[in-house]
Amino acid sequence: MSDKITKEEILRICNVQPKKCMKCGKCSGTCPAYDEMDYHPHQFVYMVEHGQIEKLMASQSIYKCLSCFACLERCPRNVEPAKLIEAVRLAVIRQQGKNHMTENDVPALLDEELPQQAIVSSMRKYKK
Amino acid sequence: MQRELMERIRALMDKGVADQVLAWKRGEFFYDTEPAILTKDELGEMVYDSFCGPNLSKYLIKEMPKIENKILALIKPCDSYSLNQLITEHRIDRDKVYVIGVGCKGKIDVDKIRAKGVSGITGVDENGDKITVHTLYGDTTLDRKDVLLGKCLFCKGKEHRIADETVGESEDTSEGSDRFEMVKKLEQMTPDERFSFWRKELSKCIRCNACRNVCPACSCVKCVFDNPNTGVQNKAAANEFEENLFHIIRAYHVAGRCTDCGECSRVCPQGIPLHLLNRKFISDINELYGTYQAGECAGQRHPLIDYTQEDSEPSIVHERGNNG
Amino acid sequence: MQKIGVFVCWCGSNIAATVDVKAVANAMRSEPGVVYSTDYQYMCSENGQNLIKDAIRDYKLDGVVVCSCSPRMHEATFRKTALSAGLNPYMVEIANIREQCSWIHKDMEEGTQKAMVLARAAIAKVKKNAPLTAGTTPVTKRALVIGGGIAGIQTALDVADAGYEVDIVEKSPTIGGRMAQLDKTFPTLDCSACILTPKMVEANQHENIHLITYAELENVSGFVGNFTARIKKKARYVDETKCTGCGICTEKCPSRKGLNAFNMGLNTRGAVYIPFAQAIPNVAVIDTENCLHFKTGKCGICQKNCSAGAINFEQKEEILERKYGAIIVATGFRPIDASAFDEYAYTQSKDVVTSLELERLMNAAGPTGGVLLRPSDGEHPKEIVFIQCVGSRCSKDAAKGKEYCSKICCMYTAKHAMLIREKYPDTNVHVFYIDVRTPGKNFDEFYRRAAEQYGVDYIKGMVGKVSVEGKKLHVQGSDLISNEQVHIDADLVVLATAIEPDPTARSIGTMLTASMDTNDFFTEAHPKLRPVESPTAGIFLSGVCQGPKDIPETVAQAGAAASKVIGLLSKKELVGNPCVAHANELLCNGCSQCEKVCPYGAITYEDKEVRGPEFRGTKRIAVVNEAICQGCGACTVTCPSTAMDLKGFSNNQIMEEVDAICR
Amino acid sequence: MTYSYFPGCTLKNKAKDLDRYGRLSAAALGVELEEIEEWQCCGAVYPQASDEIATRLSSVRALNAAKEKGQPLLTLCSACHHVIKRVNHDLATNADIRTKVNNYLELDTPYQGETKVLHYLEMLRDEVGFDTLKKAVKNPMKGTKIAAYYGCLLLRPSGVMSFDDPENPSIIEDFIRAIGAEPVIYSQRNECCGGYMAMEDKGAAQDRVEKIHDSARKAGAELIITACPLCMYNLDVNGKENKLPVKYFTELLYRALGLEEAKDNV
Amino acid sequence: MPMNQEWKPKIVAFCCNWCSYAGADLAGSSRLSYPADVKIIRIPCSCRLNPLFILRAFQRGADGVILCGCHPGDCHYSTGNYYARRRMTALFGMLSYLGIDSRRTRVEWVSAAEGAKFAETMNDFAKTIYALGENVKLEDLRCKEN
Repeated sequence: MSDKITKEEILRICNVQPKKCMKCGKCSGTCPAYDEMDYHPHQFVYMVEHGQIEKLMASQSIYKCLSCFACLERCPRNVEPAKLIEAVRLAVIRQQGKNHMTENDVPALLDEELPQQAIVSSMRKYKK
Repeated sequence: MQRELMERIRALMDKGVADQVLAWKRGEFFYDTEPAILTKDELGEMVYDSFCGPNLSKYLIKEMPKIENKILALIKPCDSYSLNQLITEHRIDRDKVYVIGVGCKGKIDVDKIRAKGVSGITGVDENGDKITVHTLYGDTTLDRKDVLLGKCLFCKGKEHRIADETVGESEDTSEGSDRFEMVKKLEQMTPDERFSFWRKELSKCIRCNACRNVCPACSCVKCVFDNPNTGVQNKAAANEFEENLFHIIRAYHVAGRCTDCGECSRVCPQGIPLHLLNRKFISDINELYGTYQAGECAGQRHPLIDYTQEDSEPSIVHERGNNG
Repeated sequence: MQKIGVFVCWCGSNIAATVDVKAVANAMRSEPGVVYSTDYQYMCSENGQNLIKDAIRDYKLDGVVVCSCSPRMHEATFRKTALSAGLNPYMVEIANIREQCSWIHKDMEEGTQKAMVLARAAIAKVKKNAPLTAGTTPVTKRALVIGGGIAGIQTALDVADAGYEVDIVEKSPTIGGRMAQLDKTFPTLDCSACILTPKMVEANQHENIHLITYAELENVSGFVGNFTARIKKKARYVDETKCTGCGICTEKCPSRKGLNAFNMGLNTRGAVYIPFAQAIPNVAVIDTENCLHFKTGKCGICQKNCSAGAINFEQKEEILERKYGAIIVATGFRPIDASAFDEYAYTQSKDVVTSLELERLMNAAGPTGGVLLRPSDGEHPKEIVFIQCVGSRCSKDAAKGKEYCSKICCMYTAKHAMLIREKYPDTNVHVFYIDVRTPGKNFDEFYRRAAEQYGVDYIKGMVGKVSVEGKKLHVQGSDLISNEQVHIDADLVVLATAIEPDPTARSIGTMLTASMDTNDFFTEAHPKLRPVESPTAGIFLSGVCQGPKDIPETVAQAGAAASKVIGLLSKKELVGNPCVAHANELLCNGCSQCEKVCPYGAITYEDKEVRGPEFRGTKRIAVVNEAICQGCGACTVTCPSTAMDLKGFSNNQIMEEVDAICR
Repeated sequence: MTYSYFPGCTLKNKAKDLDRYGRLSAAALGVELEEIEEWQCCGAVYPQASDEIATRLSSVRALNAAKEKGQPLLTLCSACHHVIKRVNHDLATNADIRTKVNNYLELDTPYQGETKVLHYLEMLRDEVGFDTLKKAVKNPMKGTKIAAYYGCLLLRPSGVMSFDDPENPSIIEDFIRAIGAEPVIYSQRNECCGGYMAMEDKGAAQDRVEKIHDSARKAGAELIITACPLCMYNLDVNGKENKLPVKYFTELLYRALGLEEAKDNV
Repeated sequence: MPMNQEWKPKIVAFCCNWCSYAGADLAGSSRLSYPADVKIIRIPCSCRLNPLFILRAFQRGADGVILCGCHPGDCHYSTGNYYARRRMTALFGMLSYLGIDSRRTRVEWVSAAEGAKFAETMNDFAKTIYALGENVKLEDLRCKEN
């Protein structure tokens, strides 16, 4: 990573205020992808606030979030952790050569029934 | 009409209904009329013709403490609104006035005749829609509607809103005009344009107080502008507060009470369209709080001393207004 | 020429840190009319006040300007200072250079400049001040308490013991309120009913207390010392004077559809019912929505069975109109509706209950006779999960919930957990919490006992979702300490729902013109120094209507409110506010516009002989009743001739302030 | 009532059934669906980042097309509905996004979120009415126990979607009742199926799908219905042997309305 | 409008004693800052605000005038703010008609508990006035042209 991504950059992308968090953990309590994640939703909020962006960018969690918005819906303080996770993911894939998935990866993952939606969304989520 | 009216007044006086009448009498020129309190003996001085523009209602206030029996008052349809408003405000005791609603088909503005290049006027004869102006240099015929007073073009209708009896026929001379047209035009200007419009108009003012003196709503026992203790009047008079803001304060003081009788503009020697200030208030009140006509009947509560819980917020001014 | 003295307070460093107080005092010295100007560390101290007194005497001051904290703090103090030095107290003006200057500005130059402008405005105003003398009004020696819970009862008892008559208006058929519904109280675990009912009885039997139950406040007019309240007493359809409370009607009633509100709707009751065994008054009431007589015109079984002849289907509501010197608000609270938090499945399973419902499930007089059973199938729950902060501590922009901490939940949950573990040692209890807040005497010890001695499993984290899976409630939450998602198959889930002011509070606040915050809690006159008074004179606050509180705090506040009420009622007469409207009879047109906007009906008209330069003779003029006028000033603005003016806030005074600020 | 209909990419391809049954049923119910001309794929995921403008444009084009016709925009695919509804909300409430999008699109009149976005189910509920639908049903599915699967996209975030109660929805259950079947309430109906992981991490998706089938089956369901092609795929392909059958709700609607027989009779 | 570097606006805030004046005190004790250009005049109720005071302020060179009162329904005197609301609406309409930009006049309802709202309101109003720059002098209305 040539240019260090700052906390400010992440917050600019997603327009979230992690300071509103009261550290109740409800986001992680509700997350359906919790077990697949190395850093959990509440940790994203904490770590962004504390500038630990690099760890998060290197984390697999950003590809495990299902964008199901359960954390965002149920957060009592409207912190919107899902947006933070997406912002970190974007910060990664916006960098040169950091696509998580490209068109070339798709055929191997295809099966007969896979709907377009799945392919399109993967490109949108994981590629610059 | 004048004779019929005079006979009726005399008959009422003979019956003892009243012993004086508030009417018009001739001024210096034939087209000048002025308010007058006349006894039976003085009735001969009374006139009633197309130059009887002045609104007489206000002159009753001064008479109230003096009247023991009743006074007759000649009230045109438009003046009846002012009379009602003054009754609402307890300035005129209804029981002391016998109101004769006099018919009106619009009054003539001599300045408009002059503006048509007619000079040396010695008299006017009316004939339906036309008038014949006699001058030192011969006669000229004009359309009556072209020389009506500005306020008659926005006539409120031929009904008397208050009268014990009526004499003569009336006509609505408004011809469907929109009295808020000019207000709307001003509202559409930019703030700077409006500012210079008013600056130009109001800078003509010579502070002669004619508008205040004629206004039926301006009838305070003592006007704030004459009262050094109010803080409105300022010790150093020239260019000071009451001078600068005279017309605005006056307009605010009569807001909600102004019947839009148009007298202020009629009497202004400088031709300032003062009624446009009053009409702005009326137009806003109508739009925000529902149509309201001051003086439509006695005993009304005007919108600025009333409220509803759902009233719009003052920010509506900005939301609706044009700020360039 | 007037002689004005200016006194600039440092307020320690509160003002002096951002305002150059010496510069302000020096600058004011050269203002026209100022003959003395000085600064001092604490003007409100005795030395400071003496400084003012000495200056008034030495310089024969006829006006005083104190540049200090808000007039809401010390205006009264400095007025008294002036009075004791022989100056009319209303010749004092305060320039607020602390709250509205030094505390909000950081730059010394900026703060100093602004302080000077504010001081000049106060000087300009004080020059137009006139000595004022307050009128007096008598005090009605009777108090009204709104709400018959523990707060209202305690206030009423204390006021009544001091010898004043008190009426309690209670909207439900009995007094007792929320405390009557509780099983045990923390941290002592006394039985709630055992300590409350003696007080209920005492209130009922007190010669100075009059209970008006099943009644609502309709309207309040008047002002401190002289309120008039209209109270609507709803029809019970049972004659209170005849009913003996035997309860036969309640047993015979064939309708069983009404939900038992006392048991939080967990069971049903008859259409004619007595809310609970110790209800006061112990009189039945008919719920017309479920009564067969009212629905079909038939039935009447209760009437036939009432040997006292107390059932009266024809009873009508009654309107009482009474006068009071003071009003105490004790409207209390209710738990918020938990259905908004349906991720916890409150509407989806009977076995998800609120804490108040749990109180009833554990209470001997409750629907299960005090045995803890699942509402769905009546089985003993073996795994119980408590979820804290449900609807409390939510952010303003969140879709639901309250911003405040409800304060009592941590402690009652510890109580519940402890009682359950004691009674049913084979039941596991888990508590999901964000923080455990236990400030209070013996509170933390109590919570630690729950965790250490009773083995309650406290999990730091929140529950994300409760799923109904067959007979089990699957609880999925996070444990922030172990950084794991935890899954518990529970039999019962208890929600520590936030509390909110009773929904009637808002309309009562409007009736009393007592200010409320955005959560509908009543605002106190000063958060620290006047916590039991509303800013509206004569209105006092007791209990949770002012903010979340536990029972001891409520009782303490109830007593404090009572002592304030006693202080008011014991006065022979009240010194009024001299800042009232006054009509100049020479200028008045008698137009009646002012009368129309007066909220108190303080303006009347009379025909009066006046002799002025403009008018001599008899004239209709406005007259202000100074005892009724509260000094809002609405009339002054409607008056086109400025005949109507407000003392203390006159046209001239405010104009001078405007001029000084815009100079 | 005529709607501007946005089918979306999947409905033209793998989810043809969802589309076809939806159109035929709408026609039978007297609802006209006018397919938006030259619609472009909505992008399948809502761009949560506030600085993503380009990914919002195709939605705005569709929304503006509906606005120009003065019609509400109707969607059938949950993902399209989610994306278009949220982008519409952005255009109505976020001045920054609105300005940037409009600067880019250079429309005759700027688009400011005027179009009403409705899901097919909302159309059934609010325009047709479930009572009317019930009367139109020719083949009531008596006795069939059906589990509604909402997933995430229709419900959340509820503040923007305002589709139904996010924690205890009822619209699909009401639909199930209207076609004469019996709805089954189960806890996982509004929990994510992990569809977005279906390509990359089958294992993770399978765990969740399993949980959903389990929960529905234990509650007594015989069938799961959904409005989302991705959920459909995931629930079906990633389910284990004892999985429940999964159908699009439109297919059931089509059959209940008796359109199958009608076709056969022609 | 020429913007002078040194120019500081004159902003007059009329505050009801029962709500917004206390709200301003709360803003102060919470140390929530707003520009020093805002000067507060205490009035017993928003209904005490005579339009003459506002005209006077503008004539004396004020750049903005704001009235803060109790929220509708919460007036200490029951109805005062309802009358104030109508009066100010009428007056602001007239001032705008005369060419005073309507952003220079404002009414906000701020309770005693809303210290933060008070500070926010004043910051926002001051920002608006700074953006508008120096006001026209209402006194020019009667001065001869030039």
